[in-house]
Amino acid sequence: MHRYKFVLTRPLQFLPVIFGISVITFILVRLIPGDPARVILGARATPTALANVRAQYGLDQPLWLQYFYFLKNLANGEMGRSILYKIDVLQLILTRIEPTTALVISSVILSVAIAIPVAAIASRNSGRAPDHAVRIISTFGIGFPPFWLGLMLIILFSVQLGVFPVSGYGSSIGDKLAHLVLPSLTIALSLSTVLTRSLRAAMVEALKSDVATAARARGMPESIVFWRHVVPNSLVPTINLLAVNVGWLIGGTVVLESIFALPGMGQLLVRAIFSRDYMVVQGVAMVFACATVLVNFIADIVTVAADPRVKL
Amino acid sequence: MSVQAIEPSPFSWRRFFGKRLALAIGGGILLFFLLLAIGAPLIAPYDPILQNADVRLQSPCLLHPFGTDNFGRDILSRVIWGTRIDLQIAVIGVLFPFLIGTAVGTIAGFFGGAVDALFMRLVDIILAFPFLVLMLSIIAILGPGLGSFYIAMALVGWVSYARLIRAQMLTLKNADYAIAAVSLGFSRFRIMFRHLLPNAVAGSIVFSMSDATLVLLSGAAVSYLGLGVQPPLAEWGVMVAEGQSFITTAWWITLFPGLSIVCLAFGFSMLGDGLAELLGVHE
Amino acid sequence: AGVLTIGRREDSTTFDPIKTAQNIDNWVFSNVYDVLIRVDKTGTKLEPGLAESWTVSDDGLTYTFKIRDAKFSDGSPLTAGDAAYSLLRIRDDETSLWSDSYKVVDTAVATDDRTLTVKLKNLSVPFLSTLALPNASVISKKGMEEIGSDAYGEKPIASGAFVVDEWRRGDRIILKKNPYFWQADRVKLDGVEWISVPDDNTRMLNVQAGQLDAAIFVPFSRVEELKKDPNLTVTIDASTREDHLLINHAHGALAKKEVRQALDMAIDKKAIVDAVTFGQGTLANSYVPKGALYYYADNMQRSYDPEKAKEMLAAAGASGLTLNYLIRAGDEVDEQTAVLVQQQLQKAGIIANLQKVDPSQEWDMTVAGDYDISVNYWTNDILDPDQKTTFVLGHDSNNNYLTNYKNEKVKELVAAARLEIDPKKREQMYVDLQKMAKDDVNWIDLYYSPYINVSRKHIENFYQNPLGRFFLEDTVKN
Amino acid sequence: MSAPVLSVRDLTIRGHLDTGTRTLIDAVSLDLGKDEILGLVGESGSGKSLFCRSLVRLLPSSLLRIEGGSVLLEGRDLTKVSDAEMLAVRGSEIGMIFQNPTSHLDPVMRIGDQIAEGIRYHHGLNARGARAAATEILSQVGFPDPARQYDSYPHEFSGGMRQRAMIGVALSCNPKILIADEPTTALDVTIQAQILKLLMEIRDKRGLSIILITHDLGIVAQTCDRIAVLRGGKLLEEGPKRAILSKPQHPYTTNLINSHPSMPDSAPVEVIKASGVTKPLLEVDDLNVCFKVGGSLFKGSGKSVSAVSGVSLRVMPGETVGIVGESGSGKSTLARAVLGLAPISSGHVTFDGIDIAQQKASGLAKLRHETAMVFQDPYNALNPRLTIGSMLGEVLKVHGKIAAADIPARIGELLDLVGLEREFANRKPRSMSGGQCQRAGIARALAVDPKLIIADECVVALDVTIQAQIIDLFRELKEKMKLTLIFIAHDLAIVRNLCERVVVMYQGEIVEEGSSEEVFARPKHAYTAALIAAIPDIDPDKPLLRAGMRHDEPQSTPLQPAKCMP
Ligand SMILES: Nc1ncnc2c1ncn2[C@@H]1O[C@H](COP(=O)(O)OP(=O)(O)OP(=O)(O)O)[C@@H](O)[C@H]1O
Ligand SMILES: Nc1ncnc2c1ncn2[C@@H]1O[C@H](COP(=O)(O)OP(=O)(O)OP(=O)(O)O)[C@@H](O)[C@H]1O
Ligand SMILES: [Mg+2]
Ligand SMILES: [Mg+2]
Repeated sequence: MHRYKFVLTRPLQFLPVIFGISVITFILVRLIPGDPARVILGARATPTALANVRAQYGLDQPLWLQYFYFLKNLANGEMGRSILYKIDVLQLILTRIEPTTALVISSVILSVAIAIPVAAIASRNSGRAPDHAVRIISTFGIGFPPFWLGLMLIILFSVQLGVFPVSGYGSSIGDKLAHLVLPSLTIALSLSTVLTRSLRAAMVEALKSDVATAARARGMPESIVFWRHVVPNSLVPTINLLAVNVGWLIGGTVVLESIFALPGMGQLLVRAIFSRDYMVVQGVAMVFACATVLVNFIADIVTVAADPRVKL
Repeated sequence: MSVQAIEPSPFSWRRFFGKRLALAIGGGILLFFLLLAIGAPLIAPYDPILQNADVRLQSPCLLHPFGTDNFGRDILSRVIWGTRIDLQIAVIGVLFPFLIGTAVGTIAGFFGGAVDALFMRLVDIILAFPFLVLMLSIIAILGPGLGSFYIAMALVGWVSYARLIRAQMLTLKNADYAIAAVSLGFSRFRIMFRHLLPNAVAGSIVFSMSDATLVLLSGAAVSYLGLGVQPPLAEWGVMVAEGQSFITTAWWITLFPGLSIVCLAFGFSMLGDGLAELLGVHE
Repeated sequence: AGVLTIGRREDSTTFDPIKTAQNIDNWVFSNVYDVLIRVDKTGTKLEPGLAESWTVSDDGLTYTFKIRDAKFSDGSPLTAGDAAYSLLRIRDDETSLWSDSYKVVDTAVATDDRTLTVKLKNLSVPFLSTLALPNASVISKKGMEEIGSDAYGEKPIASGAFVVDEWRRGDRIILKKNPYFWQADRVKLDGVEWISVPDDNTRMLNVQAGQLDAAIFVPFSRVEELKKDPNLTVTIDASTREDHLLINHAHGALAKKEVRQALDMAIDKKAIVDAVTFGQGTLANSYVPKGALYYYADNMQRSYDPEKAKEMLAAAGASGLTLNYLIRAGDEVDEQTAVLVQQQLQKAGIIANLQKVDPSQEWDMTVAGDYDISVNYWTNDILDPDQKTTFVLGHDSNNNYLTNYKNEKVKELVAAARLEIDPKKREQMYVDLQKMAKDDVNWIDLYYSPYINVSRKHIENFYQNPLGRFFLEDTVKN
Repeated sequence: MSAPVLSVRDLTIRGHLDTGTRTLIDAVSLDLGKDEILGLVGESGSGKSLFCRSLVRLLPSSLLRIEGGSVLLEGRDLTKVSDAEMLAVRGSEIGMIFQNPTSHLDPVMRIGDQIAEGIRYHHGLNARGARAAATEILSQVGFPDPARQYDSYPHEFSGGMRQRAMIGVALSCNPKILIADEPTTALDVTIQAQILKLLMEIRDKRGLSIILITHDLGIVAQTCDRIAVLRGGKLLEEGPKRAILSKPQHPYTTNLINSHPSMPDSAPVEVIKASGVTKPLLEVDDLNVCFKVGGSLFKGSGKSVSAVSGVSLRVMPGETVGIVGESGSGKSTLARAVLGLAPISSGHVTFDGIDIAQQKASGLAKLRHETAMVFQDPYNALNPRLTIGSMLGEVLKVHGKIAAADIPARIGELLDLVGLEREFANRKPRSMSGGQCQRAGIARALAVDPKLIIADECVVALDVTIQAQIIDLFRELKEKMKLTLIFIAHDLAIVRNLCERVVVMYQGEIVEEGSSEEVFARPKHAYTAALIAAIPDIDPDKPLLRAGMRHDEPQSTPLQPAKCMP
């Protein structure tokens, strides 16, 4: 399988990306005015207490030295210690990875599950009422602020109808899934519109394509033409779009995590930024970066699997 | 070549607009908002920041068609004045990324090689960089407000344009007319910007329309985190975010600015669709 | 019986009491740890905690505590040695954020298993109050030495009503009843879950939908609506929270007392109480919270008079005053106050430029004196007014709560009040301080606001004392 | 003619377009006999494809509708039967082969599965049975290792093999009628010959009736039994092949026949003997061009393709040299390397005495000033956003050979020269036909006022009649302006018509070189001989494919591991 050789070589290219991100995050968070020591000490801060905290976390060291320690830690698989939570950053992050990951994955699954049939209906009725309806709804759907939409869904499904939990994450698998429905639906309502538009366009194109004509010319009924030829050929461009969007999503779940009280990394990140918990910000940024890179990597693999012509 | 009779067909609106329908709707909506923005001082019935303790949380009525907020400010007037800021957000939030991305994409795509590799690594980094960290950091460094928001958008947003343009340039630079231009002894600058760029840019223009929606929504998300425009300015995202506390008691505070975002986004999307058809761009 | 679920904004950060100074942590500590001396439900009296009783030597320097027969949550006995260890730890440990407050302790010795003797370096009347601080909770010496402070901070060995069963970071803290608690028969709940639900709306909706038993931090704007819901009880408990407008005395015309007085008159606090707190707050007339120890109810309150303010400004040569008003981003109440105050000041001819920055930067700028006015609030940690008075008026290291307020007479009085043993005289000193502060306008007192919590109807006895302590040992879930 | 298997009566198709209603097929009546190959010829846009697609009711757009006439297949009128019935007709009664196999084969489905799909659906075979049947078909259409090639994807094959696969797909359900829509236009002559041969074999073996669409009369002459000529949606004439070719009724048909390039031209190319001039204008010496393929930043050595290897060539001033060879033989690369548009791996190019490799700056400047190129694809070679006038103006301005004030006049002259109306100065390429675009491209080359023009397959995309016009134009210009011309084509017939000297390339090397007459009369190299033999002659009595047929094609993309300099 020589086409999959990039699976072995590609990870090497990740290193400079991750390194670049570590440098930028490091500099960026330290450019932010504000002092973590003061944040955790609050109004009762006294100079000795401040100095103590700064010394404990090495914040009194010169910047380059701090970065050096950061890299050194990283090489040992450590990410330092949270100033706010007083524990190891990696340990802290590990407790928060699951909800975010679950949210992203469930949203993607839901979005795709919505987008494919909807795009199918629209493209197969291209230019007719269902198509126009889908296009208009999806064009409108893009504009809703997610935090507003999320709240509306809670009011409707949880408070009025009582079918899904209002917020939180739950402990058993079933419980977690129930908790994920509304937040993923909120994301899916906007993500699926983006996917639908792209898929619809690709499908309309593919339905008119020579491939479809050729299949019809050998007497294939429309359903086979569609599901065996049009769909596989329309997926490839959408995979890329999906990857880009998932990349955005990974770092952008914070608003929904907050609305739905999901104990994920987005919330952790925002609180860490607001309290200048440098190590946590760096750690989360690294995890997000790695996740994004991983998503793109997976997208590449899927693309290669879905389209035998692609070589990477 | 082929000689065929063309019979005139009866007039129909459908045919008149034809493919331009989306363009017309989108353009119409944007024009409407633009007029609102320009005419805000004339159209808005009240001062958007004037508080009136007597009419706090007034539901929509004749005097206040969109109701009032918890300070007794007129929502309609705030929505109308908000148009100015939100249009500006959409336009500036897209314009700078567009310009930067186009320049970078053109150069990277045209020259290829080391320049390209360098830029593309940068693109990789920015794509993998958590947007929120950047956005919040920039806002924290420069203070909340539109300036920081634009800078953050520009720092991140150019990547999409650069990628689009670069991909176009990579194919276009091998197009026969590009090679023809080289063989005619045209300068690189001329080839890049006069011959290739105009042909490469259509996709980006179409994308910029959906990008405008993304920018609006990013602005709203930033407002949700409390880092939107400085009060007491009226901006839709901030209005929706602030009105959240009243969502069960005074729905009108969030509904109208929320709908305005949706409508503006709809306008941009339609315009994007229209442009795509006009410029022959496939998503 | 049953497990009480409570929604709050943020998750805790640690269970190691000396490492935090945040309410979010302290409010959970108080039901996990126990302290030597407690503050009662009304927030006005000290009452025995792990210390059954205590005596103070005549010079006021030696305190002798009789430690109750109690056990830690791991079943090991709690001794005077543990109490001494805890006190020295908060004073000496380098990770302690509170060492300054306990520097007054000279020695703390367990004379025997049940007797703790504390010697102070110098007289300090508020000392007993500081022992009620949740951060001074008694920890197990043996436990701490065995498992280390990190593990302790995750799952402490404590002696309070509940023990930490599980901590799902970012999500919830699950507490279960502590069978070894010395008042175990008082505890009716099987357990408590503190659940973080950052969004105010979602938190309220959770209670409305019956998925949480209770939620704290009810936004002012929601009180009336929630009160109407027959399934809910809205609890409004007196607090020690006081919101005030900081004034940077070091900036230009603000150094003049008359200008500050004019500013005070230009602000319509009643309007703020109405519009921002939806009538839940009450006008503040002193830096000491209403109902707290030594609060002076008859303190002067300048009436709202923008015209007079304008005149005074003109007289002080400060017409057309332009002020930089710093706001903390993300705090809805702060922002709303700012919007109101801005318009009010305008009526008195003062231009306030709002500058919104992120919370920790706001703090930084305030500390750096990079502001003219800014809204802030304070909640008391301890019963005694000395702590706040020292911070606000006492000229200690923080420039009088960053206002750069200077008044030598006030400074001396603050120091003297700390040493006055006679409660009557002491009260008079604090009344004087409140009058002087008001006259000087060290800052502008805006309003006092209560703790507002909501619970389902079947929850009883869910309340806080003014220092914020929840009495979950009394709470009943039917 | 035996009883027709398919007969079309007064078929009329109209398009209801934005611009109005157009009649695209105008009352066409045709019969297709059993075992017969019917050739349908006509220029681009004449309605050939539309006609065929209408037979199976697969019109390209819902705006086009069959609005009259009938298509009778075994007594049923296909324009009337139900959609379900039509499904059974498509594939199992009428099979279709399309012009462009690359776009008609599903790129993400295995070749074999595409054949098996129809078999399973129409014959209800199970997966195993369909696979066996499909493998059998693959071997019938000439796949050397069908069992293995069943699992390959279309892009893994060359154009010729793809067309075979396409034929396999069309045959999968054993149809009685095969419609082949320009099945060889995208292919090289040699491969074209193989495909045509295959079609005829299949016809013989299976007793098929075939409608073969083409715009090349040569193909018709070689393969068909009857000919129908279509123009502007109307059937101009129809009849047995020989009758039509020898006695065309319609002037358009006559014109078509006369402009066929395989017609020996009346005026033989006169060879201008290099009288006095001894210095060649262009000298190519042992030129190598390699392309790196694959490889990336992190793995150093990818493979190298040697596109041009060891080519030496001299072109005298005023000479016209033709370069021929199949696709991928390195013709374009050579042209580009000569013009400094492709990097040279080794060797020398000397233009008018200046070695370009050595004096890069001045050499290139001189090249750009004195040479010009005309491209294959007339549309893609013109910037779609510039009008012809501004395009020409820009060239004139940049070259600065004439004063700015004279530019408009010069533009007019150039348009006159290539036979375009002056009003074309204000047109954009999109509003022009292929032939007009190609003229504009030539005008652009002339604007440089070059000594040397390299025309790279500049007539391939055009209709025969227009091809002939362009060739005439070149001939005229060459004489008028004393141009040196390098004319690249894979069509030998055109080169023979225009050039005095011809160079034959095969896999990056020159395999034969000499005067046109000489090479065509007595090809020395086997490859040249095969090329010549593969040209379909318009004379039906000069049969196609005298040379031996190979089933396997020459490997057209030589992937040689780093044979060239790094
Ligand atoms: N989808 C369509 N919509 C509108 N008009 C069309 C469409 N397809 C074809 N036509 C028109 O129908 C006419 C005949 O087209 P057709 O494709 O049959 O030509 P052709 O003879 O096959 O040409 P070529 O040799 O280029 O393949 C042309 O004038 C073309 O413009
Ligand atoms: N940029 C390139 N990178 C890699 N390989 C190339 C490149 N350009 C051409 N080649 C290869 O060089 C060989 C010669 O190509 P060239 O285009 O010169 O052939 P040609 O004779 O002009 O063919 P055609 O008749 O199809 O135009 C081919 O195998 C081609 O794949
Ligand atoms: Mg055709
Ligand atoms: Mg070529």
